[in-house]
Amino acid sequence: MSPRLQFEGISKEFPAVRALSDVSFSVGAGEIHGLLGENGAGKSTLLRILSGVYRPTAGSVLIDGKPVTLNNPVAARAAGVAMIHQELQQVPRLSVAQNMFLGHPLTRGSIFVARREQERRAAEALAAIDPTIDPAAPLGSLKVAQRQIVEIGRALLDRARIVAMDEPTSSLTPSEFERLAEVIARLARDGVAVVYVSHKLDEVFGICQRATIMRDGVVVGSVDLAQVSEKAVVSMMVGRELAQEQHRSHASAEIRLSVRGLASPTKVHDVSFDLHRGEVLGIAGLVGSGRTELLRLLAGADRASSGAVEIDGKAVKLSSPRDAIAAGIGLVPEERKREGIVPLRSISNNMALASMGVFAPRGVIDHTRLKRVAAEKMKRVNLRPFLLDRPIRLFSGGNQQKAIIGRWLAAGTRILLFDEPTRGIDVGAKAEIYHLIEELAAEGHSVIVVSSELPEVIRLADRVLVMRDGTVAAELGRASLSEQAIAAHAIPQTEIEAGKAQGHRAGA
Amino acid sequence: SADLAPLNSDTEKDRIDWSQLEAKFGAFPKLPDGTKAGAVSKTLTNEYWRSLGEGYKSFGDRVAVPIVYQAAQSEGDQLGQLTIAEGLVTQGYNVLLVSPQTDSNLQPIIEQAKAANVPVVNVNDAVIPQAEHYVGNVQRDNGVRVAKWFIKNRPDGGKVAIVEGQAGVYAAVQRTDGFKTTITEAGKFDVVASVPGNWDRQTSYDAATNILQQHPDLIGFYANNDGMALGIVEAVKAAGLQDKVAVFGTDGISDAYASIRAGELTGTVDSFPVLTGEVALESALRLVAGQKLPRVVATPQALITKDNADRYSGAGDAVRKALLEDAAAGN
Amino acid sequence: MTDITQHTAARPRADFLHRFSVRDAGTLIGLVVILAVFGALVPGFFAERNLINILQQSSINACLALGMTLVIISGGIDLSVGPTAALSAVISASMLVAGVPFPLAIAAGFAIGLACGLLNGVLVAYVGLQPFIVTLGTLSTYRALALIYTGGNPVLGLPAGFRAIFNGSLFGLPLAVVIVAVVALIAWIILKKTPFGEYLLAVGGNEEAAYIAGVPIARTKIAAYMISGLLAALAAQILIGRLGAAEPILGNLWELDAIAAAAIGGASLMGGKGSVVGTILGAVILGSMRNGLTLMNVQSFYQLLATGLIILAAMLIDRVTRGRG
Amino acid sequence: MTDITQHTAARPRADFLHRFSVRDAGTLIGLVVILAVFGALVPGFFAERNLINILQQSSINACLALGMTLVIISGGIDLSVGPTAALSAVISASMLVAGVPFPLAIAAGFAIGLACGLLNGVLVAYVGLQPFIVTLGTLSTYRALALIYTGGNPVLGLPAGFRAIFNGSLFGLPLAVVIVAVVALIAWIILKKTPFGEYLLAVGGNEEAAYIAGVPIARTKIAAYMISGLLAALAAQILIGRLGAAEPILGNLWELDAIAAAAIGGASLMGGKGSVVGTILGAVILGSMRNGLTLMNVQSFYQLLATGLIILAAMLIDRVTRGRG
Ligand SMILES: Nc1ncnc2c1ncn2[C@@H]1O[C@H](COP(=O)(O)OP(=O)(O)OP(=O)(O)O)[C@@H](O)[C@H]1O
Ligand SMILES: Nc1ncnc2c1ncn2[C@@H]1O[C@H](COP(=O)(O)OP(=O)(O)OP(=O)(O)O)[C@@H](O)[C@H]1O
Ligand SMILES: [Mg+2]
Ligand SMILES: [Mg+2]
Repeated sequence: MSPRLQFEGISKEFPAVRALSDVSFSVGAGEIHGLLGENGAGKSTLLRILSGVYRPTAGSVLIDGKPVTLNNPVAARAAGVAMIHQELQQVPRLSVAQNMFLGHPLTRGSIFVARREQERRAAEALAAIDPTIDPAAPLGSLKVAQRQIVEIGRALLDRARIVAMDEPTSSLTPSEFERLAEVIARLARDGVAVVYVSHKLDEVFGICQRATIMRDGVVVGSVDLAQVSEKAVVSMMVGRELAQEQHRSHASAEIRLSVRGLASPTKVHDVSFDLHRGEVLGIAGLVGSGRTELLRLLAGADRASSGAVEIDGKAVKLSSPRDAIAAGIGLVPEERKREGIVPLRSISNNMALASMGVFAPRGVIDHTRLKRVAAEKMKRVNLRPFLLDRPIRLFSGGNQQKAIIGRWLAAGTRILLFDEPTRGIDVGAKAEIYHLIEELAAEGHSVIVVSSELPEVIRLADRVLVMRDGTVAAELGRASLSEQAIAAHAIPQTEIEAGKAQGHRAGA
Repeated sequence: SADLAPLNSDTEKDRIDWSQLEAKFGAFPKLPDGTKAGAVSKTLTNEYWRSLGEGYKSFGDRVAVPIVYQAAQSEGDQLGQLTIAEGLVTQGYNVLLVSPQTDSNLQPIIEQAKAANVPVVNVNDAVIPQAEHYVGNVQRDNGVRVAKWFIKNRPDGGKVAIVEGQAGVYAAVQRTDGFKTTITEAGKFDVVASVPGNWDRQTSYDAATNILQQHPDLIGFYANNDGMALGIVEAVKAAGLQDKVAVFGTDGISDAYASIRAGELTGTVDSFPVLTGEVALESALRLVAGQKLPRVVATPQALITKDNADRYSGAGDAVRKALLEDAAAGN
Repeated sequence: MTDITQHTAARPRADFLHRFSVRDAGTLIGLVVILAVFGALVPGFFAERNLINILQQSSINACLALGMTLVIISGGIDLSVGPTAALSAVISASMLVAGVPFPLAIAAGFAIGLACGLLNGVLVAYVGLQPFIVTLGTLSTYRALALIYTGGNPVLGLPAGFRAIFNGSLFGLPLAVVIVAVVALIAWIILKKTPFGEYLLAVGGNEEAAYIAGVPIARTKIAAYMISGLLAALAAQILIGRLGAAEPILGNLWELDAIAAAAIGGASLMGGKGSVVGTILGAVILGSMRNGLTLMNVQSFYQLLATGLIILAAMLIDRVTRGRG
Repeated sequence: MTDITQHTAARPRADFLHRFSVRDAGTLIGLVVILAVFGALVPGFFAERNLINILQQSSINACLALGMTLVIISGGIDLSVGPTAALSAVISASMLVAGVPFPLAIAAGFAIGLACGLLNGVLVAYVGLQPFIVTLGTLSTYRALALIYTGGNPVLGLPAGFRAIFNGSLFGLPLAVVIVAVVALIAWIILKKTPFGEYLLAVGGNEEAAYIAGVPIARTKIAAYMISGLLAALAAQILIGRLGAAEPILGNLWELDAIAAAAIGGASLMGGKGSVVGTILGAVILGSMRNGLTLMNVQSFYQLLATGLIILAAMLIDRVTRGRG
């Protein structure tokens, strides 16, 4: 019997970039197949070919042994392919259900959109993962995690023969992942072939049987996950051994940032804490607990309704990002595409945006200096490919993230706020970013890391604040740090009693 | 009324010269009490239409009839002008004087006013085909007069150029045609360019510059209005050809007079908007009083050059007197 | 920088339908304020006859603005509506004058409107040119064609029967008003109830997402321009019915009024957003303003001033009433 | 749907700087084609004198289009340039006629331009209204102010000394051309070499990201509108110097020409993208077209037709030469 899905000699060339060369592998019906690789390895490009968004330069896709022409997304859907895209592909002004049925709406008398029916079916599809999402709500009113769940729900609607998931859990919490895992298992039982892309190896090991590993656009190998260790897979991905690094603290006793009674008009209430020089402070909590909002207050992006902030003992007013930047605070935001990058501008220009004053001391930009600093900072964050004049939108997410970190390094920021710093970022780059954060701390920077990945928090943080409902529910020192402890404080008591949602994962 | 032939104000046979009004219809009649008149014209951004309004006002004051004078916001605002005119019908004026943007944009007014039993007088420029009453000059004649000047004063002939108003506008079409036909028939002249100036000074300046550069031996320009002519004058001066190229405009606005006196603009065809306004309101009120006027009342125009500028630019009554003399003399 | 902070970040996110109607309520309040002011200043402003006048005078702009709204929602703009209307008008009119049966002549006018829209749409959707510049180009082109076709002369003498079609009245309302009301209802249904309406919002809201979801981008955009062309042609028929003549220079500057109505009504020129109800209210705001200023006998320079200030005021009132958002 | 796939997704992505010059090269080819056509059809088109004429006649539009380009890059649009120029012109002119020293009168004109731009910018940046509708409102407002100030009359009799300033020539080029060339150079430096230029591109490219990165959004936008107002005022000074009179109706429809030049030159009305070199080329394309058509003595209807078709052709040539994207 021929496999459900087969890639045969797929190549894809973009001007100046060969994203895929001669990629071949297959996925059987009922198989959950992991697709692994570093940022820029070509995973998304391959899946975009599968879903008809790109056309391959060479090679073909076979479904159930027959070659299929996937010239556009409609053809791909007709061929039985459903896809969850890495970047959320949604229309904020349409409702959840309208987004899920976009392009193939249910109709009455083939004239009117059958709204009710769409909403009913949408609710059904969403129920498996998050029953609280209202299918009639405008998509724009949802949080990122919920929007990602909507994307998943959309793929489930199609009753496809092949479901491709490109980092479906990048914004999800462990408990949401568990429900997704059940859904995926059910799909597999029904004979669907699932291609699953994730940078979270534990997820891949948890649900996939086999995995294909890619590097720089070529297949390095396909493995049976029951037979190999995570370490072996990682070394296939990055082409070298990744040293297992231990947490090292560089915190001093000197208080750099002191926050007292900080509150926002909506989500944050009475938050107080200190941040020391050289310290990495983790902030954990459930989605919606107000972590992003807290960081935005500190970055001056939103205005606080009350509270006081001191830096090095001096009161500062943070009424705009400019104020915050002047005070030495910089935010690496959660939604890179929306809040981070200026897509048409180059890496250098994106990097220099926050420190124009430095690069243009006399009003005119010193481009030689800018180039030099860009080269230096980008080398430090290990940008790949190392093309400083290329528009940033053409880079993978991890490399965009590196450019934004570089932005704050260039601006001489002393307090760095990371919101989900490794969302959508591969193990190699993740290790690099962890390393970078530690180096920054060692140099005397103070860092706050908001993350939904508990292993990440534990790996990085000298101390952890757990937020719940907009306030600090607990402060945990390294000694008392564990996933259990964090979860216990993050989750409202009632839910714990119901025995739900335990962090389940092994360490990084 | 449907049996009325579409009006061509330039050729209509049922017409009378303004100077004949008193002779044929007697002194100004007594009006019903409380008579008030409403008027709408193209735009106040052009002095011509403001002067027309002054004429309305001065005659209104003279016979103690209040007159409301409105105008659209710009020359192209067709529906806005219709809205204004409809407002005037609704408000119960005894007579309407309208100077439409185009030949048809005020057509509904004719019908609405008829239903309300209000006479409508079409004053100058665009001509509503269904209009029962028209007061104004002969548009074509503007061009003809300038052409005649060239024929008389440049007996050797030569190259001439036309700068037209907005494409498709009645006055522009007629004036251009009058000039072109007359001067071509004379035989010795060559119309080397006839290009749009869009009633715009800058566009005309640029067009004239280009034409002069291509035809440095040009002997004259005719422009469809004075604003454009004044732009051309500047282009001619910039090209250093002011002694060789004659420039004519149309309308007789005060700036044109000033320029003629200064020896820059060669001439303009004045259609005496103030006087036109007076005549128009007089005719309209005679209609209100029940007199049966011919369909067209022709208003005066005259070619103004440096020689005669003073004769036509005095106070209202002096001009009236001069024009009555002209009329009596038959030109 | 206070405002910016608020503006870009802490934006309240209310319920979808709720939000939409809040936006329309803002426009409605704008209208009510303007009506109240004129009502207080102008005796007889609220007379039934005058209110009907306002509706009638707003109807042509409303008709165009509905098409414009759909185009704007799709992320485009149509500057060529006036010349499209002119071309459609002169062609219908010359057929009518030549004795062609009414339905055929009207159909020909509509076909011209659709064809003009099709060309705009193809240049935007398939060739990938910018809507503003495409329709700026066709603005001149279509106008020139109308002028060339007629030699610059108006087409006069439309048959009375034809004129009666558009000059009748129904339930005491001028037929033009009724027709535009029906068009508005259809546009509302299209936008709210049909897949095409969703496609418009999706294409204007996030073209890439729409493409990936399988929305026929090009066809959706082209259809929007064709509807705009069709409604321009309809406006042309209404107008020539009213005027009894068709001129090649008809429809000058119509695009600005139509865009203003759509924008006052809440359409975003960035695409993905717009409301049929809002657009109609916007057209009526502009219509009442013209009407009121005329009745007040405001001199034209001051009318122009008032036009500008009222457009700004309508946007401000709307902005204030619905908060920032 | 072949095209769409290409269009939204598989678009070739070349080097950025490279791309920019490719874009400008596309515009340049458009210009060369148009010049070649006119050169073949019109004897003397390539005469030095005529080429200087073309530059001179393009200079005013180029001046406005440069300001427009900056505004468009910031994600806005400025429809009010014509009335801004008119207001600035009549105020400078009446001061000059009243005997105020030239520098003072010119400075007053510039101040008016800046003030008009400031109002536009504040309404866009702080109040958060849509640029199109704000400047549509101020379009009427500024025009009305110019008309009211002058009573609708042109201001005549500008001192010869003043006119000499703008009518002189330098290195055989009309001073107006030299001035605009200098302005273009400054605009190019601003866009390529200053933080402000970077901010414009960032604000137009992704406002939210720019905000987080500390870009002063409101100030950047306001500055763009103020520059546009200032350049409109400069264009006004050049024009009244040339014509010797300032009319309140000066600058009618200037905005369309300026937008067309910017768009032909590669500015995207979605913001974040635009080129000074391209805009200048765009203005010269439009200028050569007007010049060539006049020299060919094309009848006015056909001139209008040619204008429309050439705008479309320029965009098409450009699109074809640089591939899609
Ligand atoms: N449209 C494009 N034009 C040019 N290059 C592209 C384009 N899309 C992707 N690339 C390049 O192709 C390569 C593969 O990218 P792809 O997005 O497939 O990687 P990925 O494995 O999905 O990475 P990530 O884990 O970050 O999502 C990268 O070098 C990327 O920069
Ligand atoms: N529809 C939306 N679109 C964009 N941003 C939104 C939307 N809804 C909420 N937000 C923003 O997302 C953030 C929500 O994050 P919040 O601080 O409440 O939770 P969190 O703990 O950071 O959760 P998460 O893990 O999702 O980041 C807020 O800054 C809020 O302004
Ligand atoms: Mg990817
Ligand atoms: Mg968050």
